[in-house]
Amino acid sequence: MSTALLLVLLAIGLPWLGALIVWWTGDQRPRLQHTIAVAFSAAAGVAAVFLLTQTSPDVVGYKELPIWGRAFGHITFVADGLGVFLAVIATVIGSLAVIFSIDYMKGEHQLGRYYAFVLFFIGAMVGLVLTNNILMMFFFWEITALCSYALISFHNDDPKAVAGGIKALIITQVGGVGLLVGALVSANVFGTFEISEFLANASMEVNPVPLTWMAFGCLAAAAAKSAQFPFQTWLPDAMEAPTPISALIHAATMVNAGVYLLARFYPAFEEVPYWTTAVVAVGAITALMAAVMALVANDLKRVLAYSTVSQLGYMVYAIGAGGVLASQFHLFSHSVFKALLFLGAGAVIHAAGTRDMRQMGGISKQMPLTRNVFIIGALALAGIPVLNGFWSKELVLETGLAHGPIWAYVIMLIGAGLTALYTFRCVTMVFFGEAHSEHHLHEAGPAMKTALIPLALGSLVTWLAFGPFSEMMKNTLPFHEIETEGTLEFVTKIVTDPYTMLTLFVVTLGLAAWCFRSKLGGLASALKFLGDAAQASFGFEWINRGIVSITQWCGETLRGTQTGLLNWNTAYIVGALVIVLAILLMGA
Amino acid sequence: MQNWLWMIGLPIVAAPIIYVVGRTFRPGDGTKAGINPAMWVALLSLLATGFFTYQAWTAYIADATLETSIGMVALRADGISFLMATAILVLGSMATLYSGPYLAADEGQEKFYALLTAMIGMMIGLSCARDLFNLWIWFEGMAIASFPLVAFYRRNPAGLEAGIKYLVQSAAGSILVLVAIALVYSETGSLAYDGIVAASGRSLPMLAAGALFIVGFGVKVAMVPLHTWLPDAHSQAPSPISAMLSGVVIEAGLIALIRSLGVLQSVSNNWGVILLGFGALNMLVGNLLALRQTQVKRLLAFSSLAHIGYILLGIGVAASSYYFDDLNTGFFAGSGSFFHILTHALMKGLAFLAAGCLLYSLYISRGSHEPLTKNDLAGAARRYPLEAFGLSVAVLALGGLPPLAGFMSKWQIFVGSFMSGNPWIIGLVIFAAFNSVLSLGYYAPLVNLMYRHEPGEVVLAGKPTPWLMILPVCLLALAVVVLGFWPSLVQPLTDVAGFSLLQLFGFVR
Amino acid sequence: MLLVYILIVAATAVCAFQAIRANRMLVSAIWLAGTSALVALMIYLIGAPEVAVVELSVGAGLVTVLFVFAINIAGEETYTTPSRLPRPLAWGMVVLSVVLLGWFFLSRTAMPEAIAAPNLSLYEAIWQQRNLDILLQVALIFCGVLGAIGLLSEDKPIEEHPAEVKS
Amino acid sequence: MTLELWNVGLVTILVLLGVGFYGLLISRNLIKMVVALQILAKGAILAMVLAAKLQGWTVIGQSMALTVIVADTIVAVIAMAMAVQIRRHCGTLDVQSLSNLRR
Repeated sequence: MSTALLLVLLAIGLPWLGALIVWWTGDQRPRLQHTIAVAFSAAAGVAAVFLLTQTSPDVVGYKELPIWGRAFGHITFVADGLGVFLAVIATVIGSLAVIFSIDYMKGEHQLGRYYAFVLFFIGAMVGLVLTNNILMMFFFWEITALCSYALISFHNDDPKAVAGGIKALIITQVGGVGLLVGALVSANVFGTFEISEFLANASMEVNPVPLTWMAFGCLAAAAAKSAQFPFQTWLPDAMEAPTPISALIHAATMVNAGVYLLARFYPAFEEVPYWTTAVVAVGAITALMAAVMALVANDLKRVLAYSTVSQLGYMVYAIGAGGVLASQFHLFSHSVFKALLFLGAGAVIHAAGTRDMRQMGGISKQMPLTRNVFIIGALALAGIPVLNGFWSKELVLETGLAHGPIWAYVIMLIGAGLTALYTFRCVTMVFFGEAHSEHHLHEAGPAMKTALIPLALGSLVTWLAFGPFSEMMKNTLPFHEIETEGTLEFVTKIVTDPYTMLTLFVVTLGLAAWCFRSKLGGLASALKFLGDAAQASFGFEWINRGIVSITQWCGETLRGTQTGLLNWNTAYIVGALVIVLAILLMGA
Repeated sequence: MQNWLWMIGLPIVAAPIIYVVGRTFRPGDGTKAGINPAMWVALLSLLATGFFTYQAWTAYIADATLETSIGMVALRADGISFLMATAILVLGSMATLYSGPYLAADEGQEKFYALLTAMIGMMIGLSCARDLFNLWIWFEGMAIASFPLVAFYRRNPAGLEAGIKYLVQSAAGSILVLVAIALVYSETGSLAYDGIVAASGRSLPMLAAGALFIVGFGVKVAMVPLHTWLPDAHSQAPSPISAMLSGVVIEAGLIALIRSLGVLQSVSNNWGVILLGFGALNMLVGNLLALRQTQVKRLLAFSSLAHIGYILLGIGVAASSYYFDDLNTGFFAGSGSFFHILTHALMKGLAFLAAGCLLYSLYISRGSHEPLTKNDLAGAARRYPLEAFGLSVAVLALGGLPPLAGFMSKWQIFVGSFMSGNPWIIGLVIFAAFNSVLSLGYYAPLVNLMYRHEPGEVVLAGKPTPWLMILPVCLLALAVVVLGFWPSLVQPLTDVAGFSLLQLFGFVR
Repeated sequence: MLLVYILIVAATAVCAFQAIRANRMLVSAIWLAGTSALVALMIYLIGAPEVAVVELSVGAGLVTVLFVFAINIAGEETYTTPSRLPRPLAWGMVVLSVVLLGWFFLSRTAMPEAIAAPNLSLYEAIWQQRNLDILLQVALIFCGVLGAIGLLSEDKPIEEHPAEVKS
Repeated sequence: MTLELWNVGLVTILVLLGVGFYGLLISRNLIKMVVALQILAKGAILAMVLAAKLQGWTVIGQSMALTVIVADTIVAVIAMAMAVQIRRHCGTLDVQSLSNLRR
């Protein structure tokens, strides 16, 4: 067994083993459960970090193992830059979320179930990004859906949580059908389950129709998983989850999977007509729409959720414009600062006992550390220079300008301004202004701090890793065309690029809009219809509910055919006989 | 008697013995209380049958032809027989073991075990029949043994109602089958499969025979719209019988159907197409009907409809191999269907047995025959962790979440069908995939309910479940998980079954 | 001869239909016995006298006795309203199915050539050629008896339900 | 045997099947349903005999018909046992009252 394979198996297996152990430990010993969960997630994190030293485009795994049989391919992995980097994000940020949970979940019931699913989730995400078998990818894909469902509806007594969980499950599964079709095409048309083989063989000349199906199937799957237009509605409802889970879903695991999928298959699909345009369009629409929705939301976690959707839009847009590296780099930054924001928000919510931003305000003095780290995260989100969000967003926009359509660039630019606007709104409402609640707030607990501080530091410095990051991607992704740059070159390029100034100008505009919001009253009321539409989530909730109620109605109506009357039941038999005979008569 | 015939004969011979033993050594005063020793005899006979089946299997894979003629009636074990025998015996012994405590308080246990064992024998015999009329007798025997089992709670009005509906519809269906057999005989002068195949050609009476077979056996297979008996019977029968009915009896009906259609292979090329149509209908209607159910066992019964739909999809594709370039399509789809028959037996058996545990603890042990509703499950995991876990694994597997067994078999059906390259069939595969998603709409809330923090009143008033009932649940749950990770464990079985299916329809010699 | 046949068919149809239509169950059972007897006659004419005898004794005899027993225990019930399935629909479906089946059945205009069948006595046919069927019948009877006594065995007195007239 | 008898037999089978199914569709009394099943069974028995006659091998048809008679009598016995039990515990034989299991 090669070192790489060992580390891969450890990174997947350790969290899963931990999940089993923490389940068996039983809920009578919460302290032990916390310890086990932290230990196993951290161990997986270590394994993933070590895996960074082993990155290569080689396929490792068990081609000979006979437990699967023909219809499933082989158990293979590939520890290339793309996968390992996401595995590191999943495990490291995942373990920080687990550490944060020690304080956040203190005294909760059914901790075993909670930690088991968290660990199962982390392991599945690692598997998803490291496997080289498209069917296994689908497995892990579905397991992450299952885990997110179980965790979102962790508070099963709360009907909103249950509904949110089931909604997430169903919508991601609907998209999952796209990946299933992709796997079927790969297996049947290209005759392989191995992703690397598929990437090498796929060509638009030989199999145009199946490849098109697969490309758009994967786009649907990715859109559902990454909460992109038109599947974005599940993510805000997923906010019913305990906050560390939100961090986990938004930063470390679930939503990254969609972006990963697109990035992974980009070399095969880029030739498919209209595919890149569709990807760009999905990203751009989502980014703008979610930014507007974040602007009008009053629930702190919802604001962050919409901002996630919006930022994921940026990544998807980057991929559509050919910037796989840019999208992954932004994903990197986003994971760090969004985890920070969510965990920070978690600390605030934990202390304030509410998620409504209108009830907060003026708590900056009572929770200085939380305030400081939250502001760091917010600035990174807004794309303020020197923080990691700035660099990656610039890279995304620059790639988009160079290779993507100009209309999309303009949308993304507006989105950048809106991002700054809603971020400042959020920070002001939460931390500054007048206090709305009387009760004394306490600062985050030690475990929470342990999770927050590394993330804050990360938001300040991760962009420095661009050089090695691009190097790793270039060296290990044989099918992607990636240009490598040193960090210094990269920084110089961004700083000297005139369009950076344009972006910064737009961001400043957003900031200014918030500062002078009282003077912009006229504009605000002119755009009120937009705000209303955004609060109604642009009608997508309505469509969702419509589909659900139509299905329910069909089910309910159909139940009427089950009359319970023996006469009718036998009538069905005679009727079926008539119909089958008639069909045969026509066929003959 | 040739050795391999014991795999059919033993349960049937054992049935009267079981009855006599149970009658003689009844515990208590002869009416109530305690596990009847007949259960152990039944279990023993099933294990012995398993042993004979295994022996026959080793002979079979060593290229022996297991065919015995008794007079002009031949019995032959092929891949399909072995697959069915495995599913039937595994689920049957689990159900028998489970029935011990489940029925401990009821009268007439000895009759129950005798009938259950006889039904198992009939089903194995059915899957080995090589003679059309003989097939019907096995089929009828299975039905006759199952009627009293469904109405086992003979003082429960709902059970009786379900029983009579089941009986009338089954009997009507079996008459249609008889007419079809008469037609085939009048056309070909033969009842043996090979003789009919050799003598049959395209003619209208033979087509009519096919239609009658489809509708007649279709009642037992619960193809929509012939399914109306199924939710009643499956929800009102004692839980181990629900497990058997859903897990293997309707599939045995399906085996009878494909055997008889295979015999008519030269009459029409479109039997598979008709099966595909029914498959699509079954998936959609089954899932939609289950969506708004409030009774757990009824919900599971409707989900059986949907699963029959998936199975019909694969078998329909295999039976349509005339239209495809190579036989791999049919082979993959067919063996996928048989794999699904196997996993469905495990999953649905598990679901009914686990739901039965809760039903037993919450109602039956308190002398009530109320149906178990969804809301009763609220917070069940707190007091019944293993039962709730078993039911969760079962429904998630039924919903097709990887890497549980249910997904693996569905996937194999999908791969095979997709391989055909036919746009209609590919559309049907995607339709089936969306149906799987739809089914999560009723499976997922069940799981949520069970893991609520606050147990409902019904759960709090419940009694503990006997370990003898938990044991089969655990074993089946283990099987569902293991088969998910290691599907090739049963690949030898499903492969030969898929091959036998192609043989049956005359695509391979 | 054809006239006789047609008379038998007509009589069978009338008997069967009366068995369905009769209001009192006992009358219905007797019409059924009549149907059975006519079918037995038909079977006899076709040339299967042994089956005709069994049909006469079992179908017209035993089953009628069973019906009388069951009706005695369960009691007569008469209903003033018809079943909820619309009568025209029932007629339509039945006629349609019978016409379709008839279309398929009668499409053949000539009797097929009888294949040269080996000369076999009924005894040989039943006990040597199809003895598996007979063996299975024993199992069937066992299951049936077990089921029937299982269903009927009651250790407590029968609850009294007034034989109400349902509307 | 003449062509007429053969056709007449077929018509009889069709009539029996039709009447039997009609009975199943419109009867409200459970015992009447069993009567209808019996009529259907008569059709099947006749079909068996006729089929064998057509093939000139009557004895096999007789053997099958005997088996069918036995099997359908068993079904009728169980059905009537159930009907009696239903009368005892549901207080009715009316199919329309026996529709508590639905939807």
